[in-house]
Amino acid sequence: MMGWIVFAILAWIAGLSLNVWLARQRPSRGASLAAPLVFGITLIAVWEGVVRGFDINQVLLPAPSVIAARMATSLDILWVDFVQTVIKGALSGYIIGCGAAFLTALAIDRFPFLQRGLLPVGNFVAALPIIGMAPIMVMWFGFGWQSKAAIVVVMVFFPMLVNTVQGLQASDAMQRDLMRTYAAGYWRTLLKLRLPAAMPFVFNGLKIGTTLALIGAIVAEFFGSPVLGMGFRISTSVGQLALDLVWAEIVVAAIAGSAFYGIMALVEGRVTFWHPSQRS
Amino acid sequence: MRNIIPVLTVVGLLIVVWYGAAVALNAQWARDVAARADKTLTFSELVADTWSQDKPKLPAPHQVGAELWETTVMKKVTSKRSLVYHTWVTFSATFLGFVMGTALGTLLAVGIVFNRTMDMSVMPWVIASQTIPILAIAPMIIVVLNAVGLSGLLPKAIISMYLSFFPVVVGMVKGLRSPDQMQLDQMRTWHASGWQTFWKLRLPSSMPYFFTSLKVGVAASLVGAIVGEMPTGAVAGLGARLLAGSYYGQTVQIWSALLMAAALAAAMVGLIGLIQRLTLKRMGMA
Amino acid sequence: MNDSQSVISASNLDLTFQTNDGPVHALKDVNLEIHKGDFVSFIGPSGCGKTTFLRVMADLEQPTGGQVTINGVSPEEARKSRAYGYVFQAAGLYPWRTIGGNIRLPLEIMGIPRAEQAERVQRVLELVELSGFEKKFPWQLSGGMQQRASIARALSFDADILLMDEPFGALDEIVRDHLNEQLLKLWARTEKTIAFVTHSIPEAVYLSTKIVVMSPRPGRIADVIESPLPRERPLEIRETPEFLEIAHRVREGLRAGHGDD
Amino acid sequence: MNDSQSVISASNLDLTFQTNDGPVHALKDVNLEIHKGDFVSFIGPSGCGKTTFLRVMADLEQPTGGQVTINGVSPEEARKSRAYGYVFQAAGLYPWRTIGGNIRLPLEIMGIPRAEQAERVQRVLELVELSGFEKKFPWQLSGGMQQRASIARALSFDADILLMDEPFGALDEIVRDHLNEQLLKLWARTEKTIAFVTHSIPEAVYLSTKIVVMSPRPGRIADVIESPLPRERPLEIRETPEFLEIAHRVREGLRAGHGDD
Amino acid sequence: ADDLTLQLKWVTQAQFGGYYVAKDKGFYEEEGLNVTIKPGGPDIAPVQVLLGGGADVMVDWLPSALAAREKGAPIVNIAQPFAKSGLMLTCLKEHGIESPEDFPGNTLGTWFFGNEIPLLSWMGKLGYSTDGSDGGVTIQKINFNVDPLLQKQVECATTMTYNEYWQVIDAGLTPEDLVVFKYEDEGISTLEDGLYTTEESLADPEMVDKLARFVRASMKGWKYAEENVEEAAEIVLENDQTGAQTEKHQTRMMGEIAKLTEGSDGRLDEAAFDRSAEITMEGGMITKAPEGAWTHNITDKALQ
Ligand SMILES: Nc1ncnc2c1ncn2[C@@H]1O[C@H](COP(=O)(O)OP(=O)(O)OP(=O)(O)O)[C@@H](O)[C@H]1O
Ligand SMILES: Nc1ncnc2c1ncn2[C@@H]1O[C@H](COP(=O)(O)OP(=O)(O)OP(=O)(O)O)[C@@H](O)[C@H]1O
Ligand SMILES: Cc1ncc(C[n+]2csc(CCO)c2C)c(N)n1
Ligand SMILES: [Mg+2]
Ligand SMILES: [Mg+2]
Repeated sequence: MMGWIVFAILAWIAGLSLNVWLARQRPSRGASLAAPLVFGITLIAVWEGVVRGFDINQVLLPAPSVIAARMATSLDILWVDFVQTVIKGALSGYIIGCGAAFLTALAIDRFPFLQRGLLPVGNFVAALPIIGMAPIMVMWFGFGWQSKAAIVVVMVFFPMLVNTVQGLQASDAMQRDLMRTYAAGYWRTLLKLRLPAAMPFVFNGLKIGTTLALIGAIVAEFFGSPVLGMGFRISTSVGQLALDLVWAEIVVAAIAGSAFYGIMALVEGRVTFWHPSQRS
Repeated sequence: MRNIIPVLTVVGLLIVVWYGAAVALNAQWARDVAARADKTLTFSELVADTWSQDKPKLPAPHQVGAELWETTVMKKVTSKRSLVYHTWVTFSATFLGFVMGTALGTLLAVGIVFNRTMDMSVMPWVIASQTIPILAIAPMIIVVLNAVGLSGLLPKAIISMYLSFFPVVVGMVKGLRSPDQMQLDQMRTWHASGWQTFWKLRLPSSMPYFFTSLKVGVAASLVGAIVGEMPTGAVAGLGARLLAGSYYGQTVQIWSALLMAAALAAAMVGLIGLIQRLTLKRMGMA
Repeated sequence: MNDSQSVISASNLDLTFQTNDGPVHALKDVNLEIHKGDFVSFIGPSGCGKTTFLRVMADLEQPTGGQVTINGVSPEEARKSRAYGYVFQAAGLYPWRTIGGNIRLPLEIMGIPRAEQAERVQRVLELVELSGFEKKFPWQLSGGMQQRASIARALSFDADILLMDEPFGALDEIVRDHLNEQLLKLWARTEKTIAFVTHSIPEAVYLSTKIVVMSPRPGRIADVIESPLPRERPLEIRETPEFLEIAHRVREGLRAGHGDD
Repeated sequence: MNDSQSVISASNLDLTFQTNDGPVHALKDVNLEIHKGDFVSFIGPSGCGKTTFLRVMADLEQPTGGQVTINGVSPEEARKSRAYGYVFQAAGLYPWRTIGGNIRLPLEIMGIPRAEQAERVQRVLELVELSGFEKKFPWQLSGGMQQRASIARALSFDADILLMDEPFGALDEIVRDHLNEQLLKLWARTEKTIAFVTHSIPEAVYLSTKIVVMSPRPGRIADVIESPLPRERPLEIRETPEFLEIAHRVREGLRAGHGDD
Repeated sequence: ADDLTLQLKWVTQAQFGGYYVAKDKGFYEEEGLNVTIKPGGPDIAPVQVLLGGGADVMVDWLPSALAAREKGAPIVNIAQPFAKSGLMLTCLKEHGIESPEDFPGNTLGTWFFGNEIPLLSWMGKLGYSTDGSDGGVTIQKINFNVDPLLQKQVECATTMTYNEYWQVIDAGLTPEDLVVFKYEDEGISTLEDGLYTTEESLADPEMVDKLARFVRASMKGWKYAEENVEEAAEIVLENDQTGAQTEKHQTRMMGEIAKLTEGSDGRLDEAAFDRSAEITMEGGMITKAPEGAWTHNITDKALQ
């Protein structure tokens, strides 16, 4: 017992110092990949040590080794759940939701009437809590992935909208004056100046949306789903106290979410290379 | 105030659509009931029925309105049947969680911007943390906190914090990195400490990002508080109302709780917007 | 001068900014006629309203009194018909575009064919001596180079009127002389009308057919000097007595403006 | 000149920027000694590395070869001991602070007592003729006024070394003359060491004890001219033959730099 | 007084009337107990609360308790106030379902979390596949309400005799419109609301004593509730903090609940236990027959 606790403490110290050392090295692709990995491994080691050291019941918190074992034996389940929830539910909802929010932001930006009318109401509608929305969406769109996508649309809509609207106001006065001198119309100004200038904000929205989409799709499944999907599996497994499977699904969700976020961050780096936050 | 007319127009439009949708969604039930009684409905009877069902798929605006009136104005605010009381319960958890989330998010962002170790190792895990469906672990969080003697407001607020700190981290990391090179160089020439650079340059330039994050964060906070209200035994708060409504098929009750929650969120977002305008104006940035 | 057609005309122009601590009277009772083919320099102490005046002509600022017409129409219509090119006091390049991309920007907006765009970009880059920097991003250029890129951008689309706000402020004398010559050539060749803000008295005298001396608080026109110099101007003209005399008069005007400060 | 103690010394300085389309050699083999109390002007075509050189002295850019010492220590240590004040080529005022607030900024950072802050702000505002604008925000000021505010900011904390990157670029001749005089007085009174980038040949000659002419691609020192002019310099000195001769030499150096371009 | 915390399986409603009555009527107090009742909900796994130290006793259904035990949670049934099961399958007559023969081709909605197990083993007995293939049925997970049935997303749905069934009725359907299959009648019933605690508690004599007093007072509460349905419902309403319950519904529920607790003195019926365990095993929720999952220790003491 004590052994495991000591192990946890040692793992913590070792991981931390390794990372401090890594951070002092010359910046490189390797180091920036290694650091989170080291951090994660440290976290997992500490978790294992604590669970074993304090003899925490499986039913409360399974050890990482148990979760890993479960993942290895349940790959097929994890895969079908992944397809159902992430590909069908989250991704489609994300695309529709971000797209709709983007277009709405443009509309709001274009017509001051909407800015004053739609934005407050839009804020209001978007603030409808997912927990309340989910059962209703299931009622309207059925048990399939469509209702999940609908929830995701609602969830990603607001952050995307707020960020895009803010971003569209981000160009500075002189840059806009320049466009005026070219008698550039609304659309050209939008295309050539305001959209590029808005990109840092837009990507903020897109990045926040990635994780929201995933949570949204999973949580929505709690409120109605066919007999598969990550949310379905998690909620039923909690009921059966199969916590190892619950955590296996969570691990998949975390990996999928991080990858999704990472991809958006990568695209962001490409698109907004000129922004000070990307240059330093 | 010049917003009134546009807002009213949009709201008016929305209500019209809503009434229409109520007819469409509730019609089947009305027809079934009629069929069982061997009747056929005229169109006006159908419409009248769809707007007055007990357990409609989509309650009509006036039904929700009546319920809201009933549960806010007509009840003592301290009564358990008053929606004002439940809104207050949810609001206090939301607010506390939001404050904690903003603080945590800002602190993390500061750490990430100032410390390479944190930047490299923590950020990916902050992201991963957000992909964990809280609804799945919220009960565990509550149980664990209960075990160490924390109950009541705090567990809910912690879940609320868990959701709200993320938008703040993402926005603030970007915001704190938004000063341009020359501004940073200036600080260097004065040999400003990291703290001074933060306080006098990074923080002010991050303000537009900060407020945008707050708006998203407060909405997330509310979701967190509502989620947190469910595993605490669904005793009080808008989340409990939503749940209870759902378990007894009280759509009208669900919708009034839902609208109340949205109103709460909108009010908080609006308030932040107001503070934003005042602050940026004082800072000469708006 | 040679052509009495009025291109820019301002009458009783007034402009007051409202600020947090009271109004600022930036332009007061400004009257001016600029004819087709004129090269008009504006000179005056910092803060006297030169930029503001240019911005009014460009429909970037609304006068609070009086009026301006450009080619007989309002500044707004003139702007919409793309009657002028504007060089801002700061470079104002878009950071997400390369130098080439920045110069191409107005061409794209005005719908000029792609092949011609490339050719024009090359030409103006050469004019401002920036060939070879086409693919660099603004933040990779020195201050002066950025300023030149912004001049190139304004020249690229060949407007009849050029409004230039201290375009050569950040340039060394040699480049400046060179660009002065180039600008004069361009002007002579194309009969453009140019409104040009500068702080350099020799530059103003060397370039202009008309020099407007302004004085501050409230900003107004202190003196308008018609230059008797010929249109053909070698650099050496700057040593002639006529030149020095005009320069002297401008300097006096300026000093007077500063005096009542 | 009058004091052989070396304040800034550069030996075999080299600096290459890596950009998306190949390296840019901004400084090559630069050697220079600046003594205590020197007033050194840097002049050269745009893009020749003047700003880069100043930035290296200020520890804002790391040389890729050779080395610089300031007061015998590394630029980093000098920076940390707040040995210099730096005026950037662009004004770079913080938009959320008033002019007064901007000038107060370094004072706050250096922990100077509040009462003294106010007093100093007043003094430097007067020096650059901006009294009365203390409460305005930067965007409410003209370009030249912003530039002056930024000079005031660098002067406010009285460093022994001043690094000034084209501080007077956006100013008209009269203000410029005035500020030139003020700067000379300040320099004479306080024995500061000043490194000064300018594009104006007369300005360089009028102000400096030493003029460094640079030439571009790669940026290097083409000529170093020790001025024989006395330290006491009325404005009229600009008409003396000695003055004109030095100016001529500088112009030749510049032209040569441009020639091999 | 000794403190004791009870974790319910569901929200405050007449289903737990006995406990609220015992508390309200001072039965616990009489036994020298200070009892806290924590309502549950869909997201609460009472087992976790119990093991996490948040409660001393919990209410749970046997299948889920057995599953938890097999997963390593050392929980033991100490009393069984509910003698009968209230679970049933309710179908709309208009879909033409009259007997189990009519199931194939239809969608049966059931709650999960272990509640699907009896249904699955029933379908197994009937020889129907449950994956929607020809000749079989489709099993659809539904939430704890009857909306899917009313909105015809499913043809049949699980309901409790005391709750969801009445919601269907309240929605405007009459008993004639419905067909119900009580699990109790189909021989697939499992034991519902029982009281559970940890092996650790049972090893502590002091705790055992407390638990015995608790069960005694609780059973007294249940018997009182059976006899005073309206008063009990009133007490439940007073304890409902959501303010969402209605008197009509709770009174009706209390009446139905009384039918389920009737005849139980709290002692677990071994035969019923074995049958429940078998059904749970057939459904695949546990893999081997449970051992030590119940004790008569507490009820023996309580009933002395
Ligand atoms: N951050 C950078 N990245 C890449 N190249 C740069 C960068 N900064 C400057 N350069 C290049 O280095 C060279 C020298 O630039 P520098 O700014 O020192 O010129 P300068 O002499 O100050 O010119 P000016 O008088 O126009 O301000 C230029 O060719 C410029 O393109
Ligand atoms: N947006 C604004 N709001 C308030 N005041 C302004 C604004 N723009 C300019 N001013 C004020 O108007 C006056 C004239 O400014 P303007 O920019 O036209 O001067 P300028 O002649 O171009 O000076 P410089 O040579 O320094 O660029 C100044 O006193 C300035 O403070
Ligand atoms: C986790 C979980 N939640 C609910 C039930 C079933 N259940 C018990 S009481 C009740 C309410 C009936 O009105 C319901 C639905 C369960 N078995 N497991
Ligand atoms: Mg100006
Ligand atoms: Mg420079």
